[in-house]
Amino acid sequence: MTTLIAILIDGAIYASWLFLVAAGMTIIYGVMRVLNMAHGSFYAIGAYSAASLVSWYFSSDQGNPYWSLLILPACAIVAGAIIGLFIEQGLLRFLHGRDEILMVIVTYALMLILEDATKLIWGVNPYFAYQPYKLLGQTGFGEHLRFANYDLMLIGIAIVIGLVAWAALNRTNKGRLLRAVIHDREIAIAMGVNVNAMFAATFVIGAILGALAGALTAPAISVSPGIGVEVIVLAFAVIVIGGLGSIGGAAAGALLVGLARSFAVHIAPEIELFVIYGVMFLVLAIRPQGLFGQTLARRI
Amino acid sequence: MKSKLRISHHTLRLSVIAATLVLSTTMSTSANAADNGKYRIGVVTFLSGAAAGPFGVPAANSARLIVEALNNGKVPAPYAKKGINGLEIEMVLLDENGGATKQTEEFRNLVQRQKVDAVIGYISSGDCLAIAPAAEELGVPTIFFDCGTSKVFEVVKNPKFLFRTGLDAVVDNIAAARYVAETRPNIKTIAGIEQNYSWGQESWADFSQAFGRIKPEIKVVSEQWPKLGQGQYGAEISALSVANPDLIHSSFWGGDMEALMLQGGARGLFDKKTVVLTGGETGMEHFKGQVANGTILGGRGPFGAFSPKNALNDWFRPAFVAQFKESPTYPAYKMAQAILGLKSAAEKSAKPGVMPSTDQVIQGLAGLSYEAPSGTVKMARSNGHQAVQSISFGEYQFDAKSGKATLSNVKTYAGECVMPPDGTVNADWIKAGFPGAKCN
Amino acid sequence: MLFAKLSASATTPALLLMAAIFAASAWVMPAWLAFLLTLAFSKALVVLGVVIQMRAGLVSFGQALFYCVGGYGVGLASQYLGVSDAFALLALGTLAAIVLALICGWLLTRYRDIFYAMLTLALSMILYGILVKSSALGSTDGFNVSPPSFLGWVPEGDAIKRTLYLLTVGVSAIVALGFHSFMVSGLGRVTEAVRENEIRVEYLGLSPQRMLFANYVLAAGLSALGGGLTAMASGHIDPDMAFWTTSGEFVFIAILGGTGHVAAPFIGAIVFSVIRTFAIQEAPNTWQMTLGVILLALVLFLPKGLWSLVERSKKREASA
Amino acid sequence: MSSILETRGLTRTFGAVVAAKELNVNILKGEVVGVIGSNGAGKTTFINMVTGYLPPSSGDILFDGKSVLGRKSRDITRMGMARSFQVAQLFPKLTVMENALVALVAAEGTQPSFLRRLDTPKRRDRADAIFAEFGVSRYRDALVSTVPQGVRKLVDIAMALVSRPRMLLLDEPTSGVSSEEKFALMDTVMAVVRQHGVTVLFVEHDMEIVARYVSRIMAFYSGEIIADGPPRSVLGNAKVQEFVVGHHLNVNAVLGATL
Repeated sequence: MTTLIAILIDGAIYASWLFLVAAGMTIIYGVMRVLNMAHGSFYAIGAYSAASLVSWYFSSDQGNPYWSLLILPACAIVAGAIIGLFIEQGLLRFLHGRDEILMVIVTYALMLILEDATKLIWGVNPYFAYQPYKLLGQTGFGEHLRFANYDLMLIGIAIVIGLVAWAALNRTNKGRLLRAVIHDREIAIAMGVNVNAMFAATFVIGAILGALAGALTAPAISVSPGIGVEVIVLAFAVIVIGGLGSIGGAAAGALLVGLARSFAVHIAPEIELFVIYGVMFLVLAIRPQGLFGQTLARRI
Repeated sequence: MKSKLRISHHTLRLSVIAATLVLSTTMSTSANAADNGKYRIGVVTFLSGAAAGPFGVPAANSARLIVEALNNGKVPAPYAKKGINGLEIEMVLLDENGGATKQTEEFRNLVQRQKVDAVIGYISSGDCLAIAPAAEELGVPTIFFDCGTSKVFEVVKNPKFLFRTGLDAVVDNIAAARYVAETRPNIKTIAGIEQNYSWGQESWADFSQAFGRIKPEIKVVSEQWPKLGQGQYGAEISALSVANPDLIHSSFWGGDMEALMLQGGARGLFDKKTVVLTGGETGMEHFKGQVANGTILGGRGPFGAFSPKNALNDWFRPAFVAQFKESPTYPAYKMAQAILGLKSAAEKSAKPGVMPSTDQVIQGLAGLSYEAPSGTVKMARSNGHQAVQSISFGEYQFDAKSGKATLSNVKTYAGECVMPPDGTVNADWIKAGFPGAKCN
Repeated sequence: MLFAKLSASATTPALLLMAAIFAASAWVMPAWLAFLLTLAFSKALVVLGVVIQMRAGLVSFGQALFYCVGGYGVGLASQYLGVSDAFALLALGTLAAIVLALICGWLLTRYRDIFYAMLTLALSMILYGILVKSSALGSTDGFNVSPPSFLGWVPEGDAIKRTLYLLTVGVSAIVALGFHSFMVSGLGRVTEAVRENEIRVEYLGLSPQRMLFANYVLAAGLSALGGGLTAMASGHIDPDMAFWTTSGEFVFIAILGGTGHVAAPFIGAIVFSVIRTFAIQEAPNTWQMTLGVILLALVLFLPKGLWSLVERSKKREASA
Repeated sequence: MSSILETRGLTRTFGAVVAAKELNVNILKGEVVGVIGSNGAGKTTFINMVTGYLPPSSGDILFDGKSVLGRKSRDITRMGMARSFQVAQLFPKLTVMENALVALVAAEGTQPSFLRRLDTPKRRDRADAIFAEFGVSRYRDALVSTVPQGVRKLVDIAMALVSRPRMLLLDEPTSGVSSEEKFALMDTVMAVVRQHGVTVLFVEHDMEIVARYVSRIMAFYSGEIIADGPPRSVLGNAKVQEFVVGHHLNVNAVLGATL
């Protein structure tokens, strides 16, 4: 019984984390057709900036500790916006509409660069921002099982971000325009949509989401080199399962992977390593375009 | 006619490209290859990736400190003589990141292109296994200052040029088992959470078997195998909480370890449980009370916080803190003792001021017993190529007021007590009940 | 194209000449360079596998799968089957890879673009996971491969590495010639046609999937050869051979060299090894960044790879 | 004369849209049939279905009396039914010659070898012969992406004929071709197909072209055939004039032009 609860809650927590990581990536792909290999670096940069600022905030111990909960997203937004804008305007702008695979390679190069860049800025020693994680205390289930409220909060945040993204795409004019771009770039251009501006905005939002995922994770981990590379393949798996470019898909993929993984950890820890790829394989073997992806046959 | 012309051009162009490549490599290296009368040491350790922070960089810093101090004759006796045998030491630093195949390539470059006189390095077991045969093949004195795998001298049966001045991982876990058995007699159930790779798998095998041998009645209630560098242990922590063991063993290191302690602590996983971290000493500076007092930490030997009081340590520790603004952890100590081992070996037989020959170095180092900040190092195993040292475990104590972390209830185990004798496989030695172990 | 026709006549002698030069220099070049070239050529064979697929319009981000299978095939055969002959070992490793490719191929060739890239990646990561979990094979530490014999002859000392170098040069030369004729063969050109327009190929009465399948199996075999040679040369194998960043490196080299000519991957591999060696030596803390910048520059300014430099000058001749 | 292509109650729907409704078509060997109809009338859908690119929702397709339902396009091609495309489907980064060579190797019926060269003198000669027939010889070594639209359309049709099909479906052969070139193009094509005695069905918007070359016209409107028969009767048909031709068409003028 406790195990079942544990599986469900762990699954939900891990799923929301996966969703936070994958959301930005899938949005960027959906609009720009860029599968962003450097997304993990955004995650790392978000984590580093948050961790360094939060630990500074507490080391100079003035003010209410709860402010740190606001510092985290603030860092993410600033860091993500800066790096996102920089990369989009400095590089990707010149590559709009290029071959998807080429863009994978370009962003792969970006990843290599950003990995060392973060190292140059923050060094190799770990950063800690554990205070916010402790701040919210814990909730008990059964005799021994306890969860950090901070993790439970992540579930809420993931849901909110998901809903906001959905509403923004479906309930606002800008969002409708964006979907027009996603659906058919040529027509959108013909309609006079400023695609370049759309792309810039999308990439910045995606970068901010990536950084946000990092910033929100920072308090629970020791922020050290390599954390970015770890998340890329995970995020890939999730959005490929869900269907590239679909927010709903990312959510579904995250939930599927999250639950599958926590089930494995509790029931058969040995297979934990394969679960994610296993799921990805099954889904794609049955539904090549992913859960929510749509196939478009070529007109001849 | 015209096509002939093209062919020749085409052929030419291909050849030219290749030729220039080959030349460029040889040329650009001739400078390095030049023998400048300095004693060149290749130092290989993680400068990037997850292992850089906890291990690689402290080790590299320690190497910089020691080499500089030796060159200025700043190291106290018996190492007051400048450099190595009076010759200035030149250090060539390389990143260990990038996989074993690449490391074998770089190792050969170090020896054959950069013409180093000795190589000190390697943290990753995989790299050590790959380098070991190459070291013997190329015949250059090679000192593994860390790598925990017990297979090194299984791969190279009777080593000539290969040395290891540090202990291997089996020692950590046998000592840990003894320490727990002695200090926590009423433990019934144990669980392990290990990184899912060789290090973690071997550590858990050694510990669970050793502890099971010492206390046959104990029961393993959970094994968790998160992937290396996962960073998030929510599900694993829940699983451990549900299993609710008396003791949790972990061979986690670096960021993973600190993250685990943080997340587990915040979720009360460690309340009323004993935790043993075989590599915990590297975290002492960072834990800052995130880890419950009484957590059992190991330092892979008499290093870092476990290091003894002696003249060398009285110089080394403050010097390191002064230069790098943090106290030296075990990788720093291990690097220091590797370099000092090389120095004393080279100076044992070579005439002062002369470049020591390879033979002088390897003969000097084999079976040598020398002083280091961590105390006396005896090259007593694997025909004098594997160091024997004591290993200590202790309990973490954090004083919130002073913000200082200390160790209490420290127990030290002589190498003879926890090291399998030459020619025995660890698992067999443990199963047999540690025959011939000399414990005081 | 015109270029292909032109080089058809020119390339074969050129390749033979190059092979001869490299083989001859085995006795004069420094050992470290011979080793560097051994690994570079082995890599180039794997990269050829990537290139074949690129010519068919597919990018594999999991070619390390077959690199690793080839390596482990050699390692396991010499460890557990007691096979010591280099040629037999290579054959076994390659065979293993081809069998695996026959299984994976039917699934993978249903996919294109990103999905193909991601699925190949997933496959290699599954193998990685399996190897990490098998402590009998040394888990992440992998295990060492003892130096092979050559048709009954067991070289000593330096001769071992030199023979391996010569073997690698020999295999590379044969593969290069074969690959060059493949590029102008029926299948070779039709796979290009598949890249250009699958619908037309289908309506011509051919199955694009079948072409890609054959192509995929061929690529697997080549990559396994590279893996096997690497295993024998470096004397060590571990699961990192299958990790996705390893595949990334192969794609990197493919881009670096270009897909225009059989020599391109070899040039790419050599340049890559040289660049990396010196990047690591001169900038031990920022060598990844150096590689990243170079890759970016290539994609932006030299999209057809280093080979396009040669091609360009050839065009000039042709017009002259 | 016996029928070569027959469809029975052929229907295809896209969601609510009915692209083809109960189509019963019977085409006899040697006929040259023109298909007219405004955009979205279901002409291309019809061709896509009979060539196996698009599975019908219901109904049956018989080629030479054999059902081709559920067969792949490549099998149908091998059975002897080839097609050309509205937008020429070629290999842009290959030369015209290489395009032809690929078509030739495919027509040989064996799987292409990975050892033997694609570019053999034998195939080259055949390709040159075809280029001569279609009058595109001077483009043989040009990249397809660089040749004019009209040439591409010709090459596209030539590729379809390489496999010596017994029936050829031309999807708007003159679309994207300047009105001056149109007749020249059609003359070339029709000359070749007549020589090989190929049954032809082609979709066309230009009434003059249709009237000039066909012996029979089928008029499509919103997925149905509203008229089928000799040009005069079909073009004279009031419904056809209202829904397909759009304006009141002077049949005699059009047909006269063809005399």
